[in-house]
Amino acid sequence: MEYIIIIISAVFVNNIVLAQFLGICPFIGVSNKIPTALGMSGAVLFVITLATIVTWLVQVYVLNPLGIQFLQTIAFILIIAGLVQMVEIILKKLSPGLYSALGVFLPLITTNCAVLGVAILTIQKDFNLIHGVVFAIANSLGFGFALVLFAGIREHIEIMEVPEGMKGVPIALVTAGILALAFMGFSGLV
Amino acid sequence: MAGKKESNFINMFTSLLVISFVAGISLGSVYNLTKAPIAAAAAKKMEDALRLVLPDFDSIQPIKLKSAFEPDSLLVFQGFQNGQLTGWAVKTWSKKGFGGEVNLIAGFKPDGSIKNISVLDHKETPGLGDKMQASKSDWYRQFLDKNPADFRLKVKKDGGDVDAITAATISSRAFTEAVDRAWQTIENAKKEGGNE
Amino acid sequence: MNKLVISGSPHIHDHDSVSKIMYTVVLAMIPAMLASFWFFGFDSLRVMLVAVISALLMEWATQKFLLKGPLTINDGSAVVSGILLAFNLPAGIPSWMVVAGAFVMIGVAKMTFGGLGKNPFNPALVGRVFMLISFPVEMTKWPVPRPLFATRLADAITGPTALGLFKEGVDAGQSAQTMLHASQMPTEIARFFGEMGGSLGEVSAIAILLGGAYMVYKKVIDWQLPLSILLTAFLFSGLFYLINPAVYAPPMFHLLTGGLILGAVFMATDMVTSPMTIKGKVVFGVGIGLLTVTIRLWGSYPEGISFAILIMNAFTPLINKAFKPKRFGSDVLKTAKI
Amino acid sequence: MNQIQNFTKGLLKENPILVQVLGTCPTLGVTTSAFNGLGMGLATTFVLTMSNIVISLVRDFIPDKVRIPAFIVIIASFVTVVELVMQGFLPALYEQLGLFIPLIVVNCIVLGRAEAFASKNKPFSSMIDGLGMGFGFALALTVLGSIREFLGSGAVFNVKIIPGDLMLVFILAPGAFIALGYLIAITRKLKDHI
Amino acid sequence: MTNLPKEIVKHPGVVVKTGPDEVEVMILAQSACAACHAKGVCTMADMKEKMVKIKPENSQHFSVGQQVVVSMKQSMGLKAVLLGYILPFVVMVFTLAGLIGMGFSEGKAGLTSLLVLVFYYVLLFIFRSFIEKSFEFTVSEIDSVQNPEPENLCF
Amino acid sequence: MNDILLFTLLTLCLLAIVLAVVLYFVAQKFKVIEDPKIDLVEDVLPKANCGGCGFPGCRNFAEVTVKAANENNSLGDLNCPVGGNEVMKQVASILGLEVQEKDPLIAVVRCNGSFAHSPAKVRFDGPASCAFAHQLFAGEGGCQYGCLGLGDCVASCIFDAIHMDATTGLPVVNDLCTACGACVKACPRGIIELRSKGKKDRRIFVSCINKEKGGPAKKNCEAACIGCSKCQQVCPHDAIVMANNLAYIDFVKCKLCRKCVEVCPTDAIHEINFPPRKPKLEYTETNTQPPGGHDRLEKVQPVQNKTVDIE
Amino acid sequence: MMKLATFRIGGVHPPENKLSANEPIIRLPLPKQLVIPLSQNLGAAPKPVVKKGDEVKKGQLIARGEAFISANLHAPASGKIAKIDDAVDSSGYRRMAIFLDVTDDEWMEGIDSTDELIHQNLPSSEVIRERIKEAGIVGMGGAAFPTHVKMMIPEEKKAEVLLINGVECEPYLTSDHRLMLEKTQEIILGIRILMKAIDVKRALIGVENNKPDAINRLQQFCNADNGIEVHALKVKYPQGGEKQLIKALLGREVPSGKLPIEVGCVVSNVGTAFAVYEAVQKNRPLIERVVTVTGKKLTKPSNFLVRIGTPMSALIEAAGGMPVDTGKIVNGGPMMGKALPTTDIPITKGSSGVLLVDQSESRRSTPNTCIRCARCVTVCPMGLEPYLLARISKLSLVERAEKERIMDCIECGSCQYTCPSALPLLDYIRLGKQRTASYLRNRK
Ligand SMILES: Cc1cc2nc3c(=O)[nH]c(=O)nc-3n(C[C@H](O)[C@H](O)[C@H](O)COP(=O)(O)O)c2cc1C
Ligand SMILES: Cc1cc2nc3c(=O)[nH]c(=O)nc-3n(C[C@H](O)[C@H](O)[C@H](O)COP(=O)(O)O)c2cc1C
Ligand SMILES: Cc1cc2nc3c(=O)[nH]c(=O)nc-3n(C[C@H](O)[C@H](O)[C@H](O)COP(=O)(O)O)c2cc1C
Ligand SMILES: Cc1cc2nc3c(=O)[nH]c(=O)nc-3n(C[C@H](O)[C@H](O)[C@H](O)CO)c2cc1C
Ligand code: SF4
Ligand code: SF4
Ligand code: SF4
Ligand code: SF4
Ligand code: FES
Repeated sequence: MEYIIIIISAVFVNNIVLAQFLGICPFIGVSNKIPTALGMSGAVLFVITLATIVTWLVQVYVLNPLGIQFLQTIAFILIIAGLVQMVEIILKKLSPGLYSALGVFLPLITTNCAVLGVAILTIQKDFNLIHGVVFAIANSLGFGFALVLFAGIREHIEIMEVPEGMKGVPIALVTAGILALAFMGFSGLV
Repeated sequence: MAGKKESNFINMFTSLLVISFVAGISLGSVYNLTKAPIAAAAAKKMEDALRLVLPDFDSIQPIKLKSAFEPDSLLVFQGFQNGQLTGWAVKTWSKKGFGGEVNLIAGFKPDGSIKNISVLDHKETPGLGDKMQASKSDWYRQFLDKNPADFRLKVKKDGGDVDAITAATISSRAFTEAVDRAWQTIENAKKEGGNE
Repeated sequence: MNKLVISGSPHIHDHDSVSKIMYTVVLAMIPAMLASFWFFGFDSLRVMLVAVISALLMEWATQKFLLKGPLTINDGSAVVSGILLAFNLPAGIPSWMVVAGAFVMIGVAKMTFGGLGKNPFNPALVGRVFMLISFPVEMTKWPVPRPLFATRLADAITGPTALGLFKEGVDAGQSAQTMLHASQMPTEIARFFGEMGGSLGEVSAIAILLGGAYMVYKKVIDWQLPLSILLTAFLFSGLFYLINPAVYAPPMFHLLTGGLILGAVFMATDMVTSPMTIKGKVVFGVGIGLLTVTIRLWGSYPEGISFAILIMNAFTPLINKAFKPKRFGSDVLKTAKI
Repeated sequence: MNQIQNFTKGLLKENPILVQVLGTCPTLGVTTSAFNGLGMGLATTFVLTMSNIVISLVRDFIPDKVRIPAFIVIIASFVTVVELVMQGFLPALYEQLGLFIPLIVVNCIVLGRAEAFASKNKPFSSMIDGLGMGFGFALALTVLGSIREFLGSGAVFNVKIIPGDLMLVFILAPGAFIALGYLIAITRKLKDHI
Repeated sequence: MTNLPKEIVKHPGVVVKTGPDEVEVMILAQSACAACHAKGVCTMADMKEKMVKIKPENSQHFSVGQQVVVSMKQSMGLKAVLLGYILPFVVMVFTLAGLIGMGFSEGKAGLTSLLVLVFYYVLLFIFRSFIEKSFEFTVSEIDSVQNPEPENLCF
Repeated sequence: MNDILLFTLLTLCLLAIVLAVVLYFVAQKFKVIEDPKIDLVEDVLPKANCGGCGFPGCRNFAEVTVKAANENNSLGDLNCPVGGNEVMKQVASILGLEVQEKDPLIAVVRCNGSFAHSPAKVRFDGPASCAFAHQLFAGEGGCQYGCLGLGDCVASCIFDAIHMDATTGLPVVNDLCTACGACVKACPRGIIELRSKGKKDRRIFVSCINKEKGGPAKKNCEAACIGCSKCQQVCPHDAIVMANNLAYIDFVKCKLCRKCVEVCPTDAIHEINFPPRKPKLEYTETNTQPPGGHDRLEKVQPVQNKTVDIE
Repeated sequence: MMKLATFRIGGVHPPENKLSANEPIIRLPLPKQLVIPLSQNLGAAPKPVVKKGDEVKKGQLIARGEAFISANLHAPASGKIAKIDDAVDSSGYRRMAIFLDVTDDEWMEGIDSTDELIHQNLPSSEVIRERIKEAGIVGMGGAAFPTHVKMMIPEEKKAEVLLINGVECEPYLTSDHRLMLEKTQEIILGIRILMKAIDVKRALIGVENNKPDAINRLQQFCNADNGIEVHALKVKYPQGGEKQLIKALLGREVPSGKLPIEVGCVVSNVGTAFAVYEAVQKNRPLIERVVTVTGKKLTKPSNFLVRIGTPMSALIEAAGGMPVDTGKIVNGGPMMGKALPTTDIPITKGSSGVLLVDQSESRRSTPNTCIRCARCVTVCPMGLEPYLLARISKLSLVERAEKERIMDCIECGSCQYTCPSALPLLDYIRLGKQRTASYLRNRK
């Protein structure tokens, strides 16, 4: 039940993008293709979860015992940067074909804000590891959900030709705003 | 650029090492410098809250009291002036808020009447539920100096004496419940104390 | 001799037009307008007028000064949006708030995207939800209905809506049965005819259904969409009622309160923001039904249809992609009769 | 490019938020009031300027490949400094800005300026650039904060201008998106006219 | 989305190297990013331009610097995401959950799940030739069918 | 030194080392170092991202030029039409190369079937798209080669260099034109040609591409080239070729002597930006400025002061 | 009456306006000069075999279709070839045409000029195909596809049934209707010939229920022996489209991008059947056809038997002259016909009607924006999404257009007819189809 609450909360009520303002850049910048959005969500799911596990371990087994919690920001960001890079190298080394397919299929996948944000929130909320992982997954799902919905609306908007002045980022933001407005309906679900 | 270092292993290794070394030293020092103010700020926040809700005191004694409603316990600060108990400050909560948990600290005089209440944190809607904060409205004033023994801690809709914030009955209800929890806890403790 | 016209085929047209469609909707809303006038008096007229006029004004102004495109305020869509916004407001709402809501409705939700036909979200609902969240106090003060000519108290007094009352009560620990028969609770009949607290247009189920039937007759809307919403809401809320009647309200109660019918008939059917195919519409409707009941039963808001429609509007492009019309040639019945 | 231009470009022409649309998360997250916006803006300016200076100083000693991690270490250090100082001396603001203070480290503007400017220019220019961009960022945040605070609660910098609340939505998430969307659209128009 | 698997994903790129039977193409980041001022840095750890090696039938046709379009089946992209991200994710999370469920300490479980992740990649390495076979790309010259359209009143 | 400082140092250095190792491998694997010249080149490009150079954007063009310079030591045919010689010179100097000057080009509309010359015989009712009209019918004036006047070329131009003239119904190019070629591609009738800008911006061209015989051509349009070859005969530089009842002036050979202009019986040959010749030509208001003036409008054809038939 | 068959998806009901339904077919007098465009058929234009100054006899070959998909042309009357030159076609473009100065109306030898019905001696299928080819017959249903090519069933396919298209779903047009009434037996014979040519035992004639007289008349000659059946169909446009007709009559759907033969059918128009009869049994080439001249303001809406090459103006004159407020002249019906820039355009093998639209009706209403009312989607008989196709055509997104199956559009115009926003949907879709087609060609 706790897990379900964490998930509903992160996907609908406190959606990472629409209510917590994390990972907005990829949200508004990235493609309008739905399969791509799905692919990105998958990648983000992995990266965020991996990052959360590693940073949680570092926080609990290194920073806390040593009393250097204040290094959280710097340590986390370095770890995340390293991890993402490492996954990349590993994939490239293991299977160039797979790596190339990802390159063709996905635009940039690192969503710094969201990865670091979730890692830090996991610590701030005092989650244990498993809760932290669920939290990370839930947030990635929330990200994916918003991304896929948005990809659909974006495609619609692109075909409908919005006024010149609103093209691009402004219209994306206004749409996100209305979407956030609609998502307020979920408040209180948990 | 002429002076640019080549990207070989040693160069990369050493330059990063040097940078982190310098960064480490500086950060450690800054941390050492700010440690005291940070601790002070945290302490001040607590003390400020206590000063607000407790009658004058010169020393504080934190105790844990069994909550009146749940098996958990609440953190209670006893204020003493010259060794004399001047009041209790109870860190209390309610989960019935509109947006989630409401945490507040409620101060009681020795006779059980409310001295003051300070909201620690809440997730209520700005402009509505957040009127429970002293900084946003005077709504909380209706509790001051009331003794819950004869001032029923329930919103009027539920048959109590508390006027709800306009259009924010839910928040008011949560606030009131939290205060009630604190008060009952103190009262129970008093009774048990009396029995002891 | 005058010049011959050259154009691509076809050379004839069935002469239906956007404005005809919109004015058909306006016509269909007349019963509900009359009902609201009957129950809420001149305040209802004021709210409707302010909403329509400010909607038209905003549309005119954006087109004139910002888009610099052709003026299309005659097409009637702003009138429809305006009336529907008014239908979603309590009678006592201050006029300036109506103006703000109408400006957001047209300015933000419609013209930002280029105007009629391009908005992904239902403008009236964006306006309504915007107001609900911006002015929660005023938006949740419901004047008690007071039929014209009926001898009742002179001054408007406010009371809760049936759903609000129920939710408050149940949240406060009352049983569902007590709440349903509470003195303030309108009776089933009153609910059907509209004698209860609520937004202008939502109170009278019969008036809305009448308009709906007219629109179906005029082929402006497809009946499948409203029906799928109502049916889903009925079944889903009914399920919970069967599980625990002490906490959950009966399905009929859900149907007749909180603007469910208004939303299903007039708002979800907005063609601009709903899916194109019948299958898509049914999926859309089912989604709205489920979300509405979910929000009502477990969310903070007593009423959920506005949010549900807006959320499903966001799904519309996806639904349109997933539920394409049946392509000719997709059923290859080589063995069909011969 | 003279230093004045170098400074002013960040204010409007290349404003990091309104034109380049970088760092949207903190922008939306902290601008519930003008004061918060300003606070965040100044904090970012500090990090931006300091890291620009330092990076510009050390740029020649860092091999290309470790450039980015080295920049990250430097930036993250300054962010941590800001964090610590704020926590110690401005605890109220620190609480308001919350998560977004550590997130300065991933703010595209900071790294972006480091990469695009500081790593190629002299320390003084880099400082000016950092200040310009930082002020541009702060300006945008303050403006957005003021708009939201005014529309939401009828006040600016906590000074009540209109009694009572106006449109609460602007303090909440939807209002943030919508207000920023229009602000960017307006800036584009303005930019064309100047 | 019935015809989803058949869809083709395309990505513009520039040939950077040609070999006897393969070409190396630099994939440019997608539109939004490509236009961005700070694209070089916004994702500090991710490379904005990726090199992909492709073995087309006619590698001689391509010259360095040529603009090409790399295309592949959309399903391949999804498959790549599956193999590259989703499966390792599942492996990692299940190990973690399983171990914690079995009563291991969080630290141990966490570390083990990371190790299992490594193991997964080793496995991937073992089967790489098999995997490799399922990814096929085509490289084609850029086609310029898009021509701009006039604005007008309707629509 | 206290513990905290020690731990801080240790942690950070450890992380840094790990990162250095990781990145070392990256450096090994991703051997492409972005040439810093790319940025420099990109900086001098106009950043119009118009595609005139044949590449999707300026950045791509920069990459390609740098690559070409590194590999072939020459820029070959690479050219940024928008920036013109100016920019290409800068690019070349960044790359340490020379470019030979190319004649700057400009778009030229080779049709003079204005409302007056080729009055509408029928009325088109449909989307304002030349591409569509072209597939539907010959054109309102009846000339199946002439301008349809619906402005596909105008819409295709991102430089605001081509506009419809309301009085003639024909597009007019102004000197914002960068010769990116978008309009050439956009016109379904192939009316627009990129021609040398000419000395002092002066150019002479046949403003007609009608391949019909004189009779029918003239029936549809007073200003059509009727294929009489007078111009070819009078041309001292052999610059004019006749094909399919149509004269074409080769701008490489043409020396701008203006002889052909005078002999053309239908005024189909246009001269632009020449000083006014005595009475033969009338100039409209916009054309009265001396050549080289700042008027953005091209000095167009002599427009007859007839009443214009616009519905 | 039992429920009438029709196609399932989409369709519209424009007002029928069959003004000339009761007008018998009248032979139009010969004009002085005939202008015979070379390109009258789908596919390659035939090559002229006569030259300026040649004397020709009515029915003599004047141009030979050499390409695989091409059709012969014959002199519609006797006379002298005035010139071979450009002539304005229905789009206003100039195309090659043979100009024939008419002197006489005498058939060439070897042609049966009587009206006698010839039942017997149906030749072998090879001979039939050869005669059809010689006679230059093309589909009279509008597409003008050379009929002999259609009769050549690919090896791996098998025709099971012949469908005869007597639907005439276009409003106003009545030429097929009149032909079915007046040349019933000839048509039935033509059908039998066609059946023999493609070796099928069964033929179905589909006629919309708004022509009960034609249905009755045809029924008289249909029986189990000849295997021909008449089916009355519910009135719905575009039932005459071959894919829709097959669906209506057989319940089969021709897959996207495939020909009717894929589902074992061959579809031919009643006029084609008539022409086939004349060619095979009487050796007459295709030199004339029935053309409906109609219009609400026209004094005498009529059905004329017209020689190929006769200018439209002659038909209009014969029907009472052009009404003063004519705003548009349409070659064909109002749904699929082509608007003409002048009336000096010759009748070709594919012209089925001339429609004069008055001014008030000829102007389109001003387009509004698409309100996504989905009417176009509902009425599209091919199950497409016209609003989307039009948008992506406008944006030139050819790949997307292909994916959305723009090439399936049969250009029936139902979408544009019904769009409440009066959007030029089909105009854009046509443009998109053209671009997509050229993209597909390039890709191959
Ligand atoms: C956007 C929005 C925010 C709200 N926030 C609160 C809140 O923070 N606290 C609260 O008690 N009620 C809040 N409400 C109102 C409740 O939904 C409900 O209407 C109210 O509590 C009704 O009770 P009352 O009018 O009897 O007080 C909010 C309503 C809206 C629309
Ligand atoms: C290249 C080509 C080959 C064709 N081959 C055949 C054929 O083998 N059998 C057939 O029945 N029709 C054939 N057709 C004719 C079409 O099916 C169709 O009848 C013709 O295009 C006219 O149809 P419409 O009048 O419905 O547009 C062919 C058409 C084309 C373009
Ligand atoms: C929308 C549409 C409507 C058509 N209507 C008719 C019609 O009413 N009568 C007809 O004979 N052919 C009609 N056709 C042409 C048929 O599709 C088909 O080409 C014809 O029946 C084949 O016979 P033919 O080759 O003998 O002409 C129509 C085609 C289309 C695309
Ligand atoms: C059946 C029907 C329902 C409509 N419902 C709404 C509605 O709920 N809200 C609204 O703003 N406009 C509504 N409109 C009007 C119009 O479609 C709307 O303004 C567009 O969404 C604006 O682009 C409706 C129109 C029709 C025909
Ligand atoms: S020049 Fe070509 S593209 Fe331009 S308006 Fe004329 S026909 Fe259209
Ligand atoms: S003189 Fe004029 S009409 Fe004659 S060929 Fe030359 S351009 Fe054409
Ligand atoms: S019928 Fe017209 S308005 Fe309706 S969806 Fe189709 S294109 Fe749009
Ligand atoms: S014209 Fe094409 S898209 Fe339109 S209804 Fe007919 S088949 Fe469908
Ligand atoms: S600021 Fe870019 S993702 Fe958050």
